Amino acid sequence: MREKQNTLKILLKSGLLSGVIALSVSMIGMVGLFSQRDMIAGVLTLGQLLLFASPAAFAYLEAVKISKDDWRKGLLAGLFIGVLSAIPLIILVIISTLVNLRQYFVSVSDTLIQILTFNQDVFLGSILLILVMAFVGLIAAGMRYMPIKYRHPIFQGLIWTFGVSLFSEVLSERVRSFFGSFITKIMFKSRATQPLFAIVLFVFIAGITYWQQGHKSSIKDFIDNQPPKKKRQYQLIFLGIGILILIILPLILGTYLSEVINNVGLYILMGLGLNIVVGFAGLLDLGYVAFFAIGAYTMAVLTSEGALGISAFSFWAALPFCVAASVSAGILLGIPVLRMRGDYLAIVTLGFGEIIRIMANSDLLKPFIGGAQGILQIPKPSIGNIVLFKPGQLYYVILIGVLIAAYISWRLRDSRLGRQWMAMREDEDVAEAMGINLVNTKLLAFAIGAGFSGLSGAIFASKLTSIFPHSFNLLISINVLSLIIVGGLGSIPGVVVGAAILVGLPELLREFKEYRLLMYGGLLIVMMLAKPEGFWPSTIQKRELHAFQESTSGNDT
Amino acid sequence: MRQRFQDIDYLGVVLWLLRTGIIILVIWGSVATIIQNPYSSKTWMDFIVFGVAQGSLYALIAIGYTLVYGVLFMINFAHSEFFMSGIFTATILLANPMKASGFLDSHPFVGLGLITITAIIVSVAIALLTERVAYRPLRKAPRLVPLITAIGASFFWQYFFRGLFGSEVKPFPQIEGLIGKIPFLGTEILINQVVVIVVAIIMLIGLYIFVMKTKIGKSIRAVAEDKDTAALMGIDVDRAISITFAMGAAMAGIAGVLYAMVFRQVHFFMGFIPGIKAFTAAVLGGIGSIPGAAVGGFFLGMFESVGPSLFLQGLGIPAPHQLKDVIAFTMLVLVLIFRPQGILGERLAEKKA
Amino acid sequence: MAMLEINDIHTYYGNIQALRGISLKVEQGEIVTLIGANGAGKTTTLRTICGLIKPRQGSVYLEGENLINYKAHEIVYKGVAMVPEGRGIFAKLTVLENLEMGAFSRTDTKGIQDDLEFVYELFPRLKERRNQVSGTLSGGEQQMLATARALMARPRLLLMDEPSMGLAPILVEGIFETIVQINKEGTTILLVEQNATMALSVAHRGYVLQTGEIVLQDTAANLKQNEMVQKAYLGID
Amino acid sequence: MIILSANSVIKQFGGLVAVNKFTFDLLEGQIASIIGPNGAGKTTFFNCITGFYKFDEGSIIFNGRSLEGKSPDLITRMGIARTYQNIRLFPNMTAIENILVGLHPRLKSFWVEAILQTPRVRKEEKEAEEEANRILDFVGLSGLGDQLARNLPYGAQRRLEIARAIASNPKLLLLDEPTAGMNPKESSVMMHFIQNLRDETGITILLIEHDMRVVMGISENIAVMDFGTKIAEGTPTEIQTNPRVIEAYLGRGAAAGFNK
Amino acid sequence: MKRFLIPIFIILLAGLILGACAPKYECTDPLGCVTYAPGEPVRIASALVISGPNTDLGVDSQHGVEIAMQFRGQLLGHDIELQAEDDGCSAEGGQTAGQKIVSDPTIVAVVGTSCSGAGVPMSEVISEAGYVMVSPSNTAPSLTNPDEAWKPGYLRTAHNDKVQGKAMADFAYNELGVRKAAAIHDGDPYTEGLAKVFADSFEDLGGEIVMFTAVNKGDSDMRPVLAAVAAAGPPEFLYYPVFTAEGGFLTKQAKEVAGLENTILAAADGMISDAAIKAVGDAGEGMYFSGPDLSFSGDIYDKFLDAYETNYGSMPISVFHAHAFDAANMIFDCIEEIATQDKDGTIHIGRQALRTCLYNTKDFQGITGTLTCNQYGDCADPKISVSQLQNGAYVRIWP
Repeated sequence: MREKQNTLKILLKSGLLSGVIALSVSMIGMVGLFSQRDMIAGVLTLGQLLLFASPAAFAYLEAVKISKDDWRKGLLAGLFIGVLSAIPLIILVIISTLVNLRQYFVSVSDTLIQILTFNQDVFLGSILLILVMAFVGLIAAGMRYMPIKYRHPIFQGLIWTFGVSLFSEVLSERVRSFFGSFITKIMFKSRATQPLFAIVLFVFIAGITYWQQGHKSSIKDFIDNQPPKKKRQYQLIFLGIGILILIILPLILGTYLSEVINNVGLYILMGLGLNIVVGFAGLLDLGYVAFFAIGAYTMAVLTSEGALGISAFSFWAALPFCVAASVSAGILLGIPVLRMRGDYLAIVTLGFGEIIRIMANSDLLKPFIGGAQGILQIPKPSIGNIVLFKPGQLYYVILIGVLIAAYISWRLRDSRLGRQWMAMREDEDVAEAMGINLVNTKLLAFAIGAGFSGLSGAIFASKLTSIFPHSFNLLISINVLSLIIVGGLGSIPGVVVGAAILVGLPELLREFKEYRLLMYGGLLIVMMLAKPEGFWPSTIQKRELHAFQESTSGNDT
Repeated sequence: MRQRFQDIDYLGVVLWLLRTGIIILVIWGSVATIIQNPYSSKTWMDFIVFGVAQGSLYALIAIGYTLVYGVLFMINFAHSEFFMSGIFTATILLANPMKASGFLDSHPFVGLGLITITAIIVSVAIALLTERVAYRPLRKAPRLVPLITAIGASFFWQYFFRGLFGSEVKPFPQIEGLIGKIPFLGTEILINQVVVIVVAIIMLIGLYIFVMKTKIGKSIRAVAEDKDTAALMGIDVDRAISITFAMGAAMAGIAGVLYAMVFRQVHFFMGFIPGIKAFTAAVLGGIGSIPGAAVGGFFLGMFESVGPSLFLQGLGIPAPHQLKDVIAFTMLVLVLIFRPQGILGERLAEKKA
Repeated sequence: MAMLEINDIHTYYGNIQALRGISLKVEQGEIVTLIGANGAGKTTTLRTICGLIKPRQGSVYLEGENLINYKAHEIVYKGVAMVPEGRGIFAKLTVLENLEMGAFSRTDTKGIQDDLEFVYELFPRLKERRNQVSGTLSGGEQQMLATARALMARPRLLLMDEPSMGLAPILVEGIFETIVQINKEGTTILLVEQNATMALSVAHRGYVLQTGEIVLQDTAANLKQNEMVQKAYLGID
Repeated sequence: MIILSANSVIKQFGGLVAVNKFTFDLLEGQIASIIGPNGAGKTTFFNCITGFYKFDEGSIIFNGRSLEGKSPDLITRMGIARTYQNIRLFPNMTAIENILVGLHPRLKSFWVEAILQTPRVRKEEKEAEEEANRILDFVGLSGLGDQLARNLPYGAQRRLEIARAIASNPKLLLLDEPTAGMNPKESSVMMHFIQNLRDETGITILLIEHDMRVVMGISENIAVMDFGTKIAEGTPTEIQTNPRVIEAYLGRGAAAGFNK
Repeated sequence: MKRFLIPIFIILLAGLILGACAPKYECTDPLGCVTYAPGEPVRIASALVISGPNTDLGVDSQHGVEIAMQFRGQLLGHDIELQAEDDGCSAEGGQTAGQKIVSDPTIVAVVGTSCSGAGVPMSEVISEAGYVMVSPSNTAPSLTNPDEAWKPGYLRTAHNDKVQGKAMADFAYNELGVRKAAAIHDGDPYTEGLAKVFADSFEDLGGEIVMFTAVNKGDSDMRPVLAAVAAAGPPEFLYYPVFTAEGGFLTKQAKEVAGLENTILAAADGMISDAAIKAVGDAGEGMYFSGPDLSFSGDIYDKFLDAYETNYGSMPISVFHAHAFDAANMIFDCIEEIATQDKDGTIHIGRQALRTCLYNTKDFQGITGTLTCNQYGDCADPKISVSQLQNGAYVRIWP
């Protein structure tokens, strides 16, 4: 720190910042909408949680900066931040009584004002708001002065309780199917947790966490301490358990969650492919959806029983053609872009993706692939006489696809070709001077990547039984790219983690509706700031990040 | 034998075929169109004017991409949202209330000035905030990381403004004095298109002079080349980068006003497509180069406007205008095959070893 | 008061410690040279002084003012200029623009003009090529430009990092002549050089760095006679 | 026997003639140097040999085959390897991985085999690893195989770059300022290393170098370039006394100082 | 990781023990039954587009369902609960929403989807699981064509596109007397289908389609395509059944392109909304809009509008709120008709019985007209009207 900064100034800044965030959350309508959504029935709504999140977070963070012994100062800071956070909201409330703000800001409705003033008049409501915010700030700051022994269990308990409440819709469905509606009613009410259940859950989790602190030894330590031979045995056992879980997963998850897992699986498949192109070979591809589309359309044309389909092929017979079509497209795209670098490549591939989508949607190709009306009546895959109709059945097709793709990725990464890609990614010119044929190496990356995507697209078409051009928009490319980076570029398990976070999570949070993409965007930023290397980074990504830290560490004194 | 096969430049052959193929198609289509002669020369002139007007918008937005790319070597995906945020806010908070109160009709140019200033302020504020929060902490991170935060920021701002002002298409009032047409080279062009073209050209030239001649402009160029050395000259690198973002965003803000003037409606999603087009234009012209962005923008506008009618109509393709983006992107590929660095970009290829 | 005084600097790259407690002093009007093997920490020392890297521990005083809390661009305003390793010219800017950037921290138009004349006098080649894009200059000219650019800040303390690196022998002599001349004009110089022979022939005093520590310090004349220095850095067996 | 023969090579950038009718022959097993002021076209000539630049006129014959129009990877596989003026390792790969990339032209396995993990692939990979370690030992970096290239000390990076270059089993090795940034002691170690390398492997070596002690110490033939043209060629002694060279490049003081 | 696993395990275990005493029922319906114990609400689902660019369409319909529930109050002594899902207006969105719905055995029927593209895969899921769905706004012909996408269990209260396109052609040819027309679509399946049907019908009537072309969603500069249209004819009549954003651009710019000054402009129900009136501004004055007959009348509709205004603070934006209201009521009627009730108030609803009942709907008095379903689920009373924008308001002028 340069000079000793005025603490008050900092607090003022973060207090107001917190207030502005709370104000923004309110003004864009999140508070209003989510106040209809109970977290704990009758006690806490999601809207309230959102409103209080920013003062709580800021109060806690500011308190962390203040020394541990100075707890009075810390609590005061929390209080101060809480009060400051309320001020922008109160200004909003006062203005809204004078002007009809709703004609400008659609979300500043009467409901919102009522929420902010706790259904009281402006004066009383404002005072209440200040008090509540101050209380929230105080408690949050107070958390910091609690010994970690207690703080940790409380955090765990809160995370679990809020988590269960947030996902209560999906969870209650599962609970119902396993244990019947009686239990469900005890635990959940509509889409919220029952207050009693929330308390029990909190106490339970906090208790377990507290108890666990005394018993640090984990399974991993236990295995590590075994002699090598036994260690191998245990590893095999765990591998076996893992495979078993993968096999019975649809039974545990039920229809809807299997459907979600299937969607995640298709993205994993695409992610594995793009991971080869971007993660291994370092070729930034923003038009990756094109190959997905080509795989899907090939499947559709070959198998559809409708007017446009050839219909002579079964799903399995068509599959190789789909992959082959995508691979050829990958090579065809690869050739003109071979000499382009970095961002030139990015925009050209983006263009390619758009070209494919527009062509699919165009009147020009309508006689062949249906134009805007898409292709219908694509049969689902079948084995013998069993049509794999249910998500829980299709799951296995996707699982096998993912496993094969992951295996190929893994083998290639550690092979001579993998080294070629890595070298090319590090320094294209030098790689060429090492005798690496850039043309072949790049085309192979494009082709294999496209192949996985085509496979994914083929399954997608068959799963959906009908495809339309607008399913193949730029957003998919962006999504796949984001997920491999969030998971950790170049990392195979990272693709799975990334897909789970960026595809699975939003799917489960469907009820956030139009705020889904806002939160998605915010999440991308936060995740990249917090974990620029991704959630499960590959070795090389760790190394690169290490270089990044080395180069920046100088400035963070 | 193997040796001999290796000696053949397959790649060259394929690229040659591709180039030739596209060029033959273009020429064939154009000749066929010209023979069919479906349009009068006036219509062709119209196409060109439409293309130039649209192109100047692309150029103004492309400046932002190119400036930021020149300095940080990152694709600022959120730039399209800088474009949207300014005019969207100004329309809701200023233009429509002013229209309703009659102020805009009585003082059209004062009103337009206020709208422009508001749009610029909001665009710049959003840009600076984005830079500070989402890009600055990651300046030395691997390159794809800020790309992802930029995508995140783009989504965030889109839906933030949607939440703030709603998802409806909002009208932008017609400005008195900018209605009507004036004769030009045998055709008539809309006054607002003239304004767009003139303003865009003035802004582009002004910006170019600013960057090339002023001390701040030169310091930005210095930062673009080498941040550490620039700091050793006494240049505040963070500030220079902020200024770069602010300049780009200001251009986007102005582009937003021009867009609204011409198309007279705004929407939270309005930035997306112009953003992608402008980015394409920036690359087409040679990313990092200001004149390149301008040239790329005008070229792209022309391709989109003239292309479908000239190249495709003669080939008997149904609904050719649906394929204008195909033309735009194909042209991009074609240009980049000939000149991998874009029309006015610096030669990267020879620098490599 | 010494022009520059560094006390017990510890600098890290990530977790790798590059400097382990460097202390040195440069008096007003001196040429002081730092010599040492590759990776000894010479460049790191210079980068720490001019603020490009912040040390974990230690202080840097410029005429009694602690520089540690200033950012690199602020330190320039205190009168420190650097000629970076590998010259670091702005290749796309013209020679004149490069020089203008050197004077970025100054606002006295008249003074800048005078100094421009001065550096043109020092390096007539630059005057001939002032409107040429500097990337097209030859290596020697680029080194001239980098030096001239640093002078444009009218620094009280000039840090030079390997000015002779990668230059043809014929140019090396010229560079060192210039260094002496600049010093005569009143600029204090801290010089990092591989070419210890030349460096010690122009410097007043010198420090020898080894793996982040100063192992030897003396007057240049004495260092030239030092057996270890002769063996390790002067190539005399 | 002449292994590399450049004949009137011309390379232009726009209006600038970087290499102007440069003619130069290199004997097999020789250590030769190209010296000259900065910007004289030395590195450009290297880039012409290795295929990064397509030269405009003239011819370069290597081992009886023309290099004209060949791509860099092909030229490497024909037996020319190089290092760079400012070290260009793969910084985020380990030393061993760097050498394994260098070994690339000598490996045969096809990527499909890698997926299937055929015995051939396994055997080849194992041998490659052994060979890489052998090369690492040879250049004196034993035990540093798992270090990231970026974290190696400067001198070790230079050596690793040479190790990576010789991994492809080249007949001709081009070294671009291998002692740049080294002090006299380090330079002389590097000089002996280069000499050793040639003596043990018989590789022909062509250097670009500014350190006259090194150049004069190990070169058997020296070409001097200025403004893209060859102004002199000969043994070290001839070069040192050549007035044109002294005027254009060495300078009087320096010329007198080498023989200390 | 382990920290998370242990609590999950314990919770599951506790649940298993507690849940051992779940009750069982008997049912003879081939597709199974839904049973609601006393006090349990009857659950229906909606799968409409409530996010993304077409939000207005779906939210409006969802409100229609909600008002239907409000009017009905209770079904056989049970409350009605709505599970609102989002079809995302896309095939994958429809499939996922469908799977989510069928994973909940307490849901008896579905109102949805908004978009035809979502309806195709969703109808498949719903059909396979034995549920039943009634769409308020799917208009694609393929959905009720058994040779194409129709699946048992799919019905709709919306009109088939064939009807609207034909009606518009009829209006243009016979009513306005134009002989040269052009049509523009934006690549949306709905738009494309409608434009195509219009063009075909217009030609069948003897008119000339001078140009059938398309723009892209998200385009703003429509002048080139309009200039091309002008040069091709210029047509007397220009039909572009697109949505608000593109429609706004087309309308305003058509007035600025030489040659189209006198062309009659027309759009479809995608542009019948307040936002669209604002978007087209003065340029839209006098243009025509085809759409389902908006002149719903009767007490119910007045009550409906009152409730709508009270509940949501505005009038409905798009037209399909009424179709959704009717769809929900059809379902409610059938439930009341076929459900069997135990003495304690428990009701059982046979899924096949419910389907059969819905397909047999005859002369159902809804606010969109008198609905009679055919065997493939087309229930709409196909009344299409054309309105004109006069002084910033839609005025019905035909028939």
